[in-house]
Amino acid sequence: MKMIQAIIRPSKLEVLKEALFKAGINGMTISQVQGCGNQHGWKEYFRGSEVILNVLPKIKFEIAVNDSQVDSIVELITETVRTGEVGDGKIFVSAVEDCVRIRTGERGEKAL
Amino acid sequence: MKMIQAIIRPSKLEVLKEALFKAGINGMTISQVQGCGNQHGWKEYFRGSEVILNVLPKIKFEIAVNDSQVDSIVELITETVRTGEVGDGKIFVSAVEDCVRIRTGERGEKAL
Amino acid sequence: MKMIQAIIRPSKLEVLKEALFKAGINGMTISQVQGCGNQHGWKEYFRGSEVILNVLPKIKFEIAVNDSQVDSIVELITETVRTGEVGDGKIFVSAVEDCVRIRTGERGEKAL
Amino acid sequence: MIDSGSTTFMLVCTMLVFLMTPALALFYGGLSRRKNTVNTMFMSIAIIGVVGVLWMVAGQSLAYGGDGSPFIGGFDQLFLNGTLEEVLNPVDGTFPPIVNIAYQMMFAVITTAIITGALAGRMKFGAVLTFAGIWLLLVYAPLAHMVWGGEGSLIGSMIGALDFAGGDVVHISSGVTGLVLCVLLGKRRGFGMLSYRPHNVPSIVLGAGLLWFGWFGFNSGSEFAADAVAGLALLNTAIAPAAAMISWMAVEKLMTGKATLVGACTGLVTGLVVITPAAGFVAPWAALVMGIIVAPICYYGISWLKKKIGYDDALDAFGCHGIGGIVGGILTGLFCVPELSWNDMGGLLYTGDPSLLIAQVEGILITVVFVVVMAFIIGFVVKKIFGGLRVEESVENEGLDVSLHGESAYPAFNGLD
Amino acid sequence: MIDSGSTTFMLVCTMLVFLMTPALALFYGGLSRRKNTVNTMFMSIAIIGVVGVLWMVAGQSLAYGGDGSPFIGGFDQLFLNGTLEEVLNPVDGTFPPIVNIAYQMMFAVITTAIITGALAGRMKFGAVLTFAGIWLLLVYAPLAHMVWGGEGSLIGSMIGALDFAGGDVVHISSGVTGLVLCVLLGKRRGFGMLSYRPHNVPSIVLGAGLLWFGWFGFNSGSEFAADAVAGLALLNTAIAPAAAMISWMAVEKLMTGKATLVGACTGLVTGLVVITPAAGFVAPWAALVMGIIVAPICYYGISWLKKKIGYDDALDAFGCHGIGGIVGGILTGLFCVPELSWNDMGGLLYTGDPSLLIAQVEGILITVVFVVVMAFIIGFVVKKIFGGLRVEESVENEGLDVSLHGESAYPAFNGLD
Amino acid sequence: MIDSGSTTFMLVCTMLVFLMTPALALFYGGLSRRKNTVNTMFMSIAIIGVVGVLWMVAGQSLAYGGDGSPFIGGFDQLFLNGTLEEVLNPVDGTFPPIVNIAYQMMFAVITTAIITGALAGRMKFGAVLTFAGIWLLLVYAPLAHMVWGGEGSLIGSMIGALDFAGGDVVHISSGVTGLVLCVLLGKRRGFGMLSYRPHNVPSIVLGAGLLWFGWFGFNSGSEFAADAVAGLALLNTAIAPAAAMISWMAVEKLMTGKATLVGACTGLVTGLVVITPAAGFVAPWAALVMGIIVAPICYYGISWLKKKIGYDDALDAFGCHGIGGIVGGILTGLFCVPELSWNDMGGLLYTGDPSLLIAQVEGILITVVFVVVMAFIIGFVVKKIFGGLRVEESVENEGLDVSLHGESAYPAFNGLD
Ligand SMILES: Nc1ncnc2c1ncn2[C@@H]1O[C@H](COP(=O)(O)OP(=O)(O)O)[C@@H](O)[C@H]1O
Ligand SMILES: Nc1ncnc2c1ncn2[C@@H]1O[C@H](COP(=O)(O)OP(=O)(O)O)[C@@H](O)[C@H]1O
Ligand SMILES: Nc1ncnc2c1ncn2[C@@H]1O[C@H](COP(=O)(O)OP(=O)(O)O)[C@@H](O)[C@H]1O
Repeated sequence: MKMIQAIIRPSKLEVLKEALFKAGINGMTISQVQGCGNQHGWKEYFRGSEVILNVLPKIKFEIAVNDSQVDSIVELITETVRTGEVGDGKIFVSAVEDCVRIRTGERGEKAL
Repeated sequence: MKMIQAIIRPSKLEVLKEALFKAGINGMTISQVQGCGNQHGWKEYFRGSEVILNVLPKIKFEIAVNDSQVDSIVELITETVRTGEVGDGKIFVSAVEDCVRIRTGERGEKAL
Repeated sequence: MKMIQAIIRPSKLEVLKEALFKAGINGMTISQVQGCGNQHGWKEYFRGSEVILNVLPKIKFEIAVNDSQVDSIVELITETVRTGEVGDGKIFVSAVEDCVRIRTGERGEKAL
Repeated sequence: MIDSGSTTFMLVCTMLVFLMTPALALFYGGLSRRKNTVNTMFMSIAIIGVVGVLWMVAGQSLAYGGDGSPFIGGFDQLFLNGTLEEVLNPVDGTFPPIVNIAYQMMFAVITTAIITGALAGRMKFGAVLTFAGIWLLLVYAPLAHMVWGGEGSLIGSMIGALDFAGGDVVHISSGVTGLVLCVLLGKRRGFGMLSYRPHNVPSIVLGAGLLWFGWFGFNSGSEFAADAVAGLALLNTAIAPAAAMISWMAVEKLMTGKATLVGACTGLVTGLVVITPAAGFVAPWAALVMGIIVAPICYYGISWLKKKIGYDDALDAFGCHGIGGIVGGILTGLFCVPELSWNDMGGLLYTGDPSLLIAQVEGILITVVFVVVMAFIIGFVVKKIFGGLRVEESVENEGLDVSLHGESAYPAFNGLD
Repeated sequence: MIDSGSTTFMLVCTMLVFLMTPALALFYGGLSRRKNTVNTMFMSIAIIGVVGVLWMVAGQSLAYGGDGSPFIGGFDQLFLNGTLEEVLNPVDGTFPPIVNIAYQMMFAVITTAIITGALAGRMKFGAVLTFAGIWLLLVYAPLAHMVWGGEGSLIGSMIGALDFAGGDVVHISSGVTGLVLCVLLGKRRGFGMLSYRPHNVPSIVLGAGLLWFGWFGFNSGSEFAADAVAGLALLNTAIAPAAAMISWMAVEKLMTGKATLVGACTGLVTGLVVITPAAGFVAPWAALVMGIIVAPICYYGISWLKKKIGYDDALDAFGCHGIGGIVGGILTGLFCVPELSWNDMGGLLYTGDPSLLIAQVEGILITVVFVVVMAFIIGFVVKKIFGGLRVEESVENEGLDVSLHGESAYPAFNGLD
Repeated sequence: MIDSGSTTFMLVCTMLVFLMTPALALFYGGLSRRKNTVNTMFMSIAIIGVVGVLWMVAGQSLAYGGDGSPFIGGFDQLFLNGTLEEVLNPVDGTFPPIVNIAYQMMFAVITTAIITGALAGRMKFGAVLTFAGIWLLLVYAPLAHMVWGGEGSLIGSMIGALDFAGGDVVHISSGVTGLVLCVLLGKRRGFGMLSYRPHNVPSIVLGAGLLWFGWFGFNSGSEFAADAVAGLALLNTAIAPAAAMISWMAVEKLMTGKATLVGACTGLVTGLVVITPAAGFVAPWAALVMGIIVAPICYYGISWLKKKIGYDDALDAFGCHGIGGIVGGILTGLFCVPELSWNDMGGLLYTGDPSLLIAQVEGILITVVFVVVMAFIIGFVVKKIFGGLRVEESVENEGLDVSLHGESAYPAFNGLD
């Protein structure tokens, strides 16, 4: 099993969720985070004074999937949320050793 | 070392925390996340119109433990937060390669 | 690639961010979490009654880096945020198998 | 001599009506999505500025100046010309006329601000303010004249329709304008699919509470004297919303199984709207009945009609104010106590004579037609000026706060939306 | 003729007392846990609806109708029968009686709403509203009659106890009722173990600020005329809370090392409560003393007594209003300036004669006994009707907002609780 | 006999001015960083307590007691000595003098609270309150006497400077004191580097809305009678802030490309400040002009001068109140309608005679010099007492809320800051 962690733009939250549902993924965990990256922040003004914001709101999706699904899901995410502008985000993939469905106690891939 | 990640119902936060303290675990990191799973969301009404909520508030516990503790902790969590209803949550276990206690600089298992 | 996860004091957020920028790291993801550890919480008073808070606000940094950078970054973090008091926090290091830059589709280390 | 008691009353009522617009900003702000909170509140707040200034420049003159046209005032009081003289050489009367200028200004501000509830989340900010300014001068001011222009005015005098505190002038005009703009704007992207819900319920409660508080000044101040009728208007403005709140909660309980706090607040607002044209004309028991009646009608309008017809009245400016105002105007024709009427017509229920009811319906129809036509025209003109009324898709997705204003409502809080 | 100045005063004071209930919703809402915010606020807001309607239907009649029973009014003013006639045929007096109906309605609303502070986080919503409705008619209305029913009323006339703006009628009655319901309900699950803290301090500050603002109308309006005594009541309503706030902060600093903002707000509320029965009877210096005294007593009641006895008065309705009201009533017997008294008894300190003090204590005792007995009976009846007063354990765990109302207060914000 | 109409007016205006301080707490609280919200609000709230009590103890006497010194009142009214007698033996007049005591108390409270905007995020809490108490007695009370002490007072009578509702007494005094404390305190750590932004925009909007609402009582109440001039003051207090808001938005649009809601709120506050000394003296068109002028000047002061000179006026107490008050005082010398003047001097524009303008400038200069000197001295003394005005570095980093008060403003919400 792998954990796919995608950091995306907040405005892409709804579309990505829908796209994942359509692809048959209905387990995921979402949270709001702040990110820095190549997108170096923006300027706002507070009473005429410049304020540099170098952390921007981002959304993190965590999706645990079978090894076989990783590539297709990564591709799906990439295509769904890409705008081509700096700040589109990153996907990280890492290994998960075990998974438990609390309700039933099932373990491993069938618990996903 | 392993990282145990448990996604549970918000109403189980306090009990799980107490249970872990009792089991001698006093290092953990908690955050609020939004989850989708088999529990397909609920309906709310806003001025008479149905609103489908397909992400629900959940609590994420992250607990780094020694390899030997994994099974007992997973079991403890499962038992403490299970209600048997859809939406009880998931536990993910993955490997941690190193751990540092910032205060002392200690590394590895003794830093837990 | 490794993912460095550092749980630190909220008051160290700005300094650590600056320090990482200076060290040439400009990709990171930050979130607020609640932590329990050796620092056993503090007391507040609500209308004269003691309230024990055993989870405290902490900041989590997630920084994906090349294997070669791990030690220097861990050291940098440790030095920047250490106060020597209980509650300084923890760093966890784990493996990342793949990384994708969504904007370009690049994968692996060059996507960091 | 003036009456210092009534002068104080009108001074205080002016302040109370002022407060309704910041209250509306909180009400609408809480109802909006988090990413559009600043924009939603800003529309109301900026309208205090725009309308405040324009009312002084020309609005007051167009509404209450001139010499008795049925349709509109005149140009003799531009820049409040003559007002200072009146202050320096006080004449007799219940209270000094300058107080009424301020009072009328606050009415103009809140009326214009109500419209913005229909626009949340998608309209260009410059276009909103430009529309608001033109609308004030070309719709609100003439309509105020037609209804409250005294001797010779079209709706108030020739037709003889009654409007105690602004059913036609305030609620129908703003609600219907909101509807027209909804149609011109189109729906928010994702309307019906996405889960739009209010983002801050306490802000809604606070807004509704302050609105109600200010509305006491709005309705009882419309008696323009501190007397028993002002007391009646106040009492009715307590009873109708209380009844409408309970009525709305009962409907919700019946339809969805659960009474909600947002519903209760919506219900009380419909009760405030329905009693506005009637506040000083009806008995307390009629206020109770009006409150009970209005809530299910607005509920139906908001939950069913809106979906059916398919306009996106984001925060229900039309659903609450348009519909509620129409219901209130009609019921005034039924329940008006003849002795309290401003003319020789009384409510059908008391007199058995439908003249007032007919006048009320005529007044409403003229208002609706006038407002629809004018709002469409002004909407088109503003659309031309700004090359479209609507923001870019990306702006709408990202949220208007950050895109249009470079501000977030709560930058230090995490969350989704 | 009526006096338009005092009419205006009473109209405005009515609006101000109205505002206290939304203010209380914000105050209690901020003090509650996040997951119970909607429910906590909803109790106060819905009570505006329920009590508003019932006051018009029967409350006013039961409190102030009839012909002079010591205990209760009559049935002659049901549905405000006769009010319209009074509006149409004004009689002489300081202000039109209809204004007083509205003013008394607002008193009934806020009093009933105060009770809910004791119930936060565990009571069935229907049971709350049912209890509130019955309580209004069977406890509040009779008690208002006993104290303020004029000639022949039990507490106000026969015993001669003084209650300027509602120590007995408002604060002791609601606070004690809250205590009774606490006992009937039992503690919140996890009480004492979990870390209950307010979830939104600015909301508490806002609520306290608006409460204080409204309280000026509550206390000075109880003079029923715009005169020097109204001014005195206003000034005392500024001084006592200011002193109580400082006093509370000093106690906190002493006991825990840190003055808190929630503490300061709690302190000022106890100051408002203590001065309520005394506002127009005592000199400013006495207001200062009363404020200084009340804070430590309530602090002790809340922090020590509550734990000791073990009831779960969630937001301290009894701790602030019950205890503060009793202290205020007793101190009125000490500090009442004889010339300002409503009867021929003055404060012990001025007259050396303990009659007033004794009357005050008697008034309080009767109030407490009456309220305790009635609240238990009504509580039992409501419990029977609803099959228990309390929500299921799972509802309490998940939070009442989502479970009972299908709403979250801040759905777009992350956090724990 | 007193005039019950004007008595009501002053009673209500007193309540309105009271409300300004909780409003300011919300305004400043929203502008602060999240981790300092409790402390920022607490400074304003606690000042209601401290100043409320001290005003009663000595402030009123020092400001308005005594027998006609140019500089300060006397000691004859300590503890409001004599007030109760006035209540018991009413004399003729527009309204009972006790009402004015309460009104003046509210002025003293809000003035002192304004100062705290300059201190956000770094000053010891005890030092703030101690400074506030001493400042009230040694700066505010004498200054109020010099300007409003009547016959023989230095600024108001001898120099003949006009200050309708408190340009010198309220805004310049508090703004300049804020500036002095900024200099004594030094900058917040990380000032200029960190991204300070407001953490809660709706709270700012609410605060600004309630401030404006209260300010109507502040400015029109300063006529001390319910008459046409009170109406003029009210209208001007609507027009100037409306104009200043639009003006500020225009400047922002020009300079940064985007109008912000925080900017609009700041702009309207500068409009309120500028019209304060002039409210009952100038024509509505002049209010419009004053509003348009003040916003860019304050904008410049806040965005450029502050950076240039390098003081850290955290929430711009000096930038808004100090600068705006000076501009307002000077423009009064230009625009004052001679017939409305309190003395025989009128505005330069009407009379061609610069005497009033010169008197205004003199009044401002004396105020500034007096305040600067006194504020430095008191600041030094308080620094000595507390061993430094400033909190430890670690306290500042962690946030003053948790460190000084053991409270977080929103403990159940996640976020950064
Ligand atoms: N090395 C990293 N470690 C952790 N998170 C990262 C890293 N690099 C980027 N991110 C996250 O991804 C987000 C988008 O990255 P960014 O570099 O702006 O995107 P892009 O490469 O498309 O321009 C950042 O805001 C941050 O949250
Ligand atoms: N594949 C997944 N990847 C990440 N998180 C998941 C996944 N599946 C479930 N979750 C998380 O677990 C929570 C509970 O899952 P759910 O399927 O509703 O529980 P159950 O299986 O007990 O019915 C979800 O809300 C989500 O946050
Ligand atoms: N075993 C663990 N698993 C997950 N997070 C942990 C663990 N131990 C500590 N933490 C996190 O690190 C933070 C600091 O830990 P703490 O023990 O207080 O620091 P220190 O060891 O420096 O005294 C905690 O608040 C918690 O968020």
